[in-house]
Amino acid sequence: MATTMTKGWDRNQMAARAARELRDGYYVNLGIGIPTLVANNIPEGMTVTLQSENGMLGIGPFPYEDEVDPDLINAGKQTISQLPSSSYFSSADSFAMIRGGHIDLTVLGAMEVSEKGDIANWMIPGKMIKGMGGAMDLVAGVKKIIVVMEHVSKNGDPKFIPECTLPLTGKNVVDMIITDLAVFQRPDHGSPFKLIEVAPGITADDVAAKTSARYDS
Amino acid sequence: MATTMTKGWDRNQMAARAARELRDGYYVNLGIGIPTLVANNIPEGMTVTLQSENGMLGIGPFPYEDEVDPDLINAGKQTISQLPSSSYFSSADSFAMIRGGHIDLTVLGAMEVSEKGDIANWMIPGKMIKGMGGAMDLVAGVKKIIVVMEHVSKNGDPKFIPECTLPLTGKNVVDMIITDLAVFQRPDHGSPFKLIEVAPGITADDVAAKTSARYDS
Amino acid sequence: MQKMHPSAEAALDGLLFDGMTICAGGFGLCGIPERLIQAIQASGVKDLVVASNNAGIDNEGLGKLLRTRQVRKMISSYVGENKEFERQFLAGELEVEFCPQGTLAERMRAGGAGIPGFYTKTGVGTQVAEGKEHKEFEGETYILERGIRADLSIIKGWKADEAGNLVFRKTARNFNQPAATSGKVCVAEVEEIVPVGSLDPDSVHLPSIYVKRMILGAPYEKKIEFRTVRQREAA
Amino acid sequence: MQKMHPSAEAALDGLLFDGMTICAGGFGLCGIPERLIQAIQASGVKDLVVASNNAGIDNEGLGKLLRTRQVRKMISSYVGENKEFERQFLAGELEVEFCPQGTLAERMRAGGAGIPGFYTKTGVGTQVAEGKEHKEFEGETYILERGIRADLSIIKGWKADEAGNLVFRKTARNFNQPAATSGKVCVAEVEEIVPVGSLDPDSVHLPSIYVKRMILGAPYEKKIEFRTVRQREAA
Repeated sequence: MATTMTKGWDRNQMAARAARELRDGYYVNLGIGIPTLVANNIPEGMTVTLQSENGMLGIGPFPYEDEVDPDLINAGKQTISQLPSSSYFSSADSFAMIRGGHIDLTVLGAMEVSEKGDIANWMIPGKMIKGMGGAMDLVAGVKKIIVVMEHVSKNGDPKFIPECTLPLTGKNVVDMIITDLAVFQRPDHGSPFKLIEVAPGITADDVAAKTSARYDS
Repeated sequence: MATTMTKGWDRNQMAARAARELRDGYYVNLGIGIPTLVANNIPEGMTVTLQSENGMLGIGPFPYEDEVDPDLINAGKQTISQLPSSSYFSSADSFAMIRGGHIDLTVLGAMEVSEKGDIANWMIPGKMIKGMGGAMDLVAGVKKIIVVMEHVSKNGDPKFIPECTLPLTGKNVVDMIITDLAVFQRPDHGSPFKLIEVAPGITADDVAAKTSARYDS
Repeated sequence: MQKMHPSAEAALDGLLFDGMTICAGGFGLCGIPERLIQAIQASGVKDLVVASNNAGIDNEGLGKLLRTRQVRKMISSYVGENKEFERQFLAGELEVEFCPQGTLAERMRAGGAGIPGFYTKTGVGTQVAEGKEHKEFEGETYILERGIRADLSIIKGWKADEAGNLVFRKTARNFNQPAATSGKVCVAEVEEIVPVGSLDPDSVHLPSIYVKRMILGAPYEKKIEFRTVRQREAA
Repeated sequence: MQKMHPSAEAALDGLLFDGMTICAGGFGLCGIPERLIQAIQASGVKDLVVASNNAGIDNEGLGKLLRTRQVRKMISSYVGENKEFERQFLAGELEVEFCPQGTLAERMRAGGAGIPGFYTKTGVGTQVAEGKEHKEFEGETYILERGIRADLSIIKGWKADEAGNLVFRKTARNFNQPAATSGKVCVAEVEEIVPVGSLDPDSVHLPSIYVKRMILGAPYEKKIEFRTVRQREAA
């Protein structure tokens, strides 16, 4: 094994792995950070429509310098472009779409995920609280929730753990976890997660050593 | 007094009396029957916008023969026309407008009104029930509710009565009653109705003789 | 992802089952999904629960499904102008849940928006409130109404692009928009299919996410219930 | 009925009072009613409760009202990128009710639609659910959220006709539409006033009934929070 391989997937490879969950015709909401990179990994010939929760379906690429439009931003407040198939609507209509279960898939970052599928990604007590934005609505409403995150924190602590220690964003909502080391999945919200894949150069034992959550292997 | 006067107001005069409650800038919903005639009595120079609960603001007059459009009907399913200031919206948005208290005034017919402001106008037990349509939403949501009705039924029975005998459309909702004989009003929903006007040739005693409801005179 | 289907039958393929709940757009005969109703009639599916503001008129619109006795229950606000409906209703052969028009529209929207229940003042103190939870907010009484989540939505639009973005025309929008959102699957029939990019993204009434399958239903006859006109004054 | 006013001050005349609740449109700095915010700042009205998805950034948008300490409480989903906010919040000088973005948008819509409360799954099992009524529907748990009815709505539109029909542009629509409906009075600022008849009745985003007063706010500078671009490939 090459030494670079033992590090597992990089950010773009994690996004590419998440992109393998896309299906033709899917409507998808992508969170900020690594999830955004999923947009660059949509398989050729597949129609995937990206939703922006401020009120848009059909997010295009970042605009060229001379196309920048202050009235056209994504949920991360970045300037974007529109596509011929785009549509705009209010934030109330946008979250009716999200809450109503019309979005097929969301890919989100997380600080912690519990073995029961709880997710914490909006607040660290004692630090300045910025707010949850649309994250609680997304995890409560979207059909399939994929978390993409580093397997361990900067301190080396596991992030896939028995119980979240941080305030929750949603309880029992996560369907799949993609880290730099492995992929966990569960068929429904009553089942435990199962290790279904490890990154090249990573063994199941490597994963187990860095995970405190219980999961089927 | 001329004999024609002793009959009180005719349908158009009742509508004209209701029209005196209009104010510049009002948004108004008119029921079927006599209330529809209010539209012909909007004072010159006053801007009054008519709402149709199926999903339109700015109802125009009936169309000319060559303008008839099956996609353009009012809540009574009659063909109508649009105005330059018209807008269309869904029935959900239309009733959000009604329920949310954005309509200033509605003029409705009734079978019975009680002295407490209850109204019955949608159903007669034992007869075929057609349904309440938007009437319950209108009486629950519109700021001011005016009932226009004949003072007595075809049998000569009072229609402004102590308690409604028919199933209610709304409880304690009516603000003003205009009949062919008189006008009753109350300043708020905790107050009794007061006789504020009689039709030409009609006396307060005439009204009292044909009314079983209690009211201030 | 091909949303266009060659016929109403094809568009409904695999979606129909006995006892299912269907939300239908339309107000009176204005903006009704008539091709889809016809195909549902032809399919023979039965014991339907249909949420629709009206029940059509004799052999027009949902009246077709009533005539063939495929409907077990209607959820409607107004069902006049329909003799066969009246006959079945009075004979106890058809169940009817009367629902105020605005409450019905909101129940469809709520169902589509992930809201299982909401409070409204509409119907308080009337038969409509019987058996429903009452709750006070700021001293006023409201009743709890339930969102409607249907197995299938059938709607009629004016134009749709190939991606499924859809616009309605004038008062034919009515219940079509909330009905579209309330179904697990929404099938739309439209008068015209336009290329992607033809519709103004700011003016789409129903974003493509809601339209899972669609058909070109044209040409439409568009019946009128009450034709009312005025005369031109002589010049 | 003249809805047009010569200035933001004139349009707000008689509407402001200490302790009032204001719903404001906008998302980040996109589509914010900046002229009206400025006039509210100049008025000196204080102890405001402001429902707005964000709280502006330092001295931009609602950040102006924070700097002058006119806001007692914010109801928002995300308040990052704002140093003065952070200072006041951490010092306990500013009350904040965090509300999930979709719940906030729906609370505004509900308040405007006569719905005092609705159930949602959003926030169940989190801090957001604490102290709120929980209820089961079909075996799933939901929480009761309250409609917001404000004393005043301030919004920013793109074009309005003289009757008050209004359209938004692209993602600047955002919270402006629900915010407009939630206020007892809505005041709108727009980039362009067009004659009645210029807007397509099928494409009006906010019917005139909601816009009680309006001003022409142009010219707008339209600040961008995160300017992200791609490069053209060399020909």
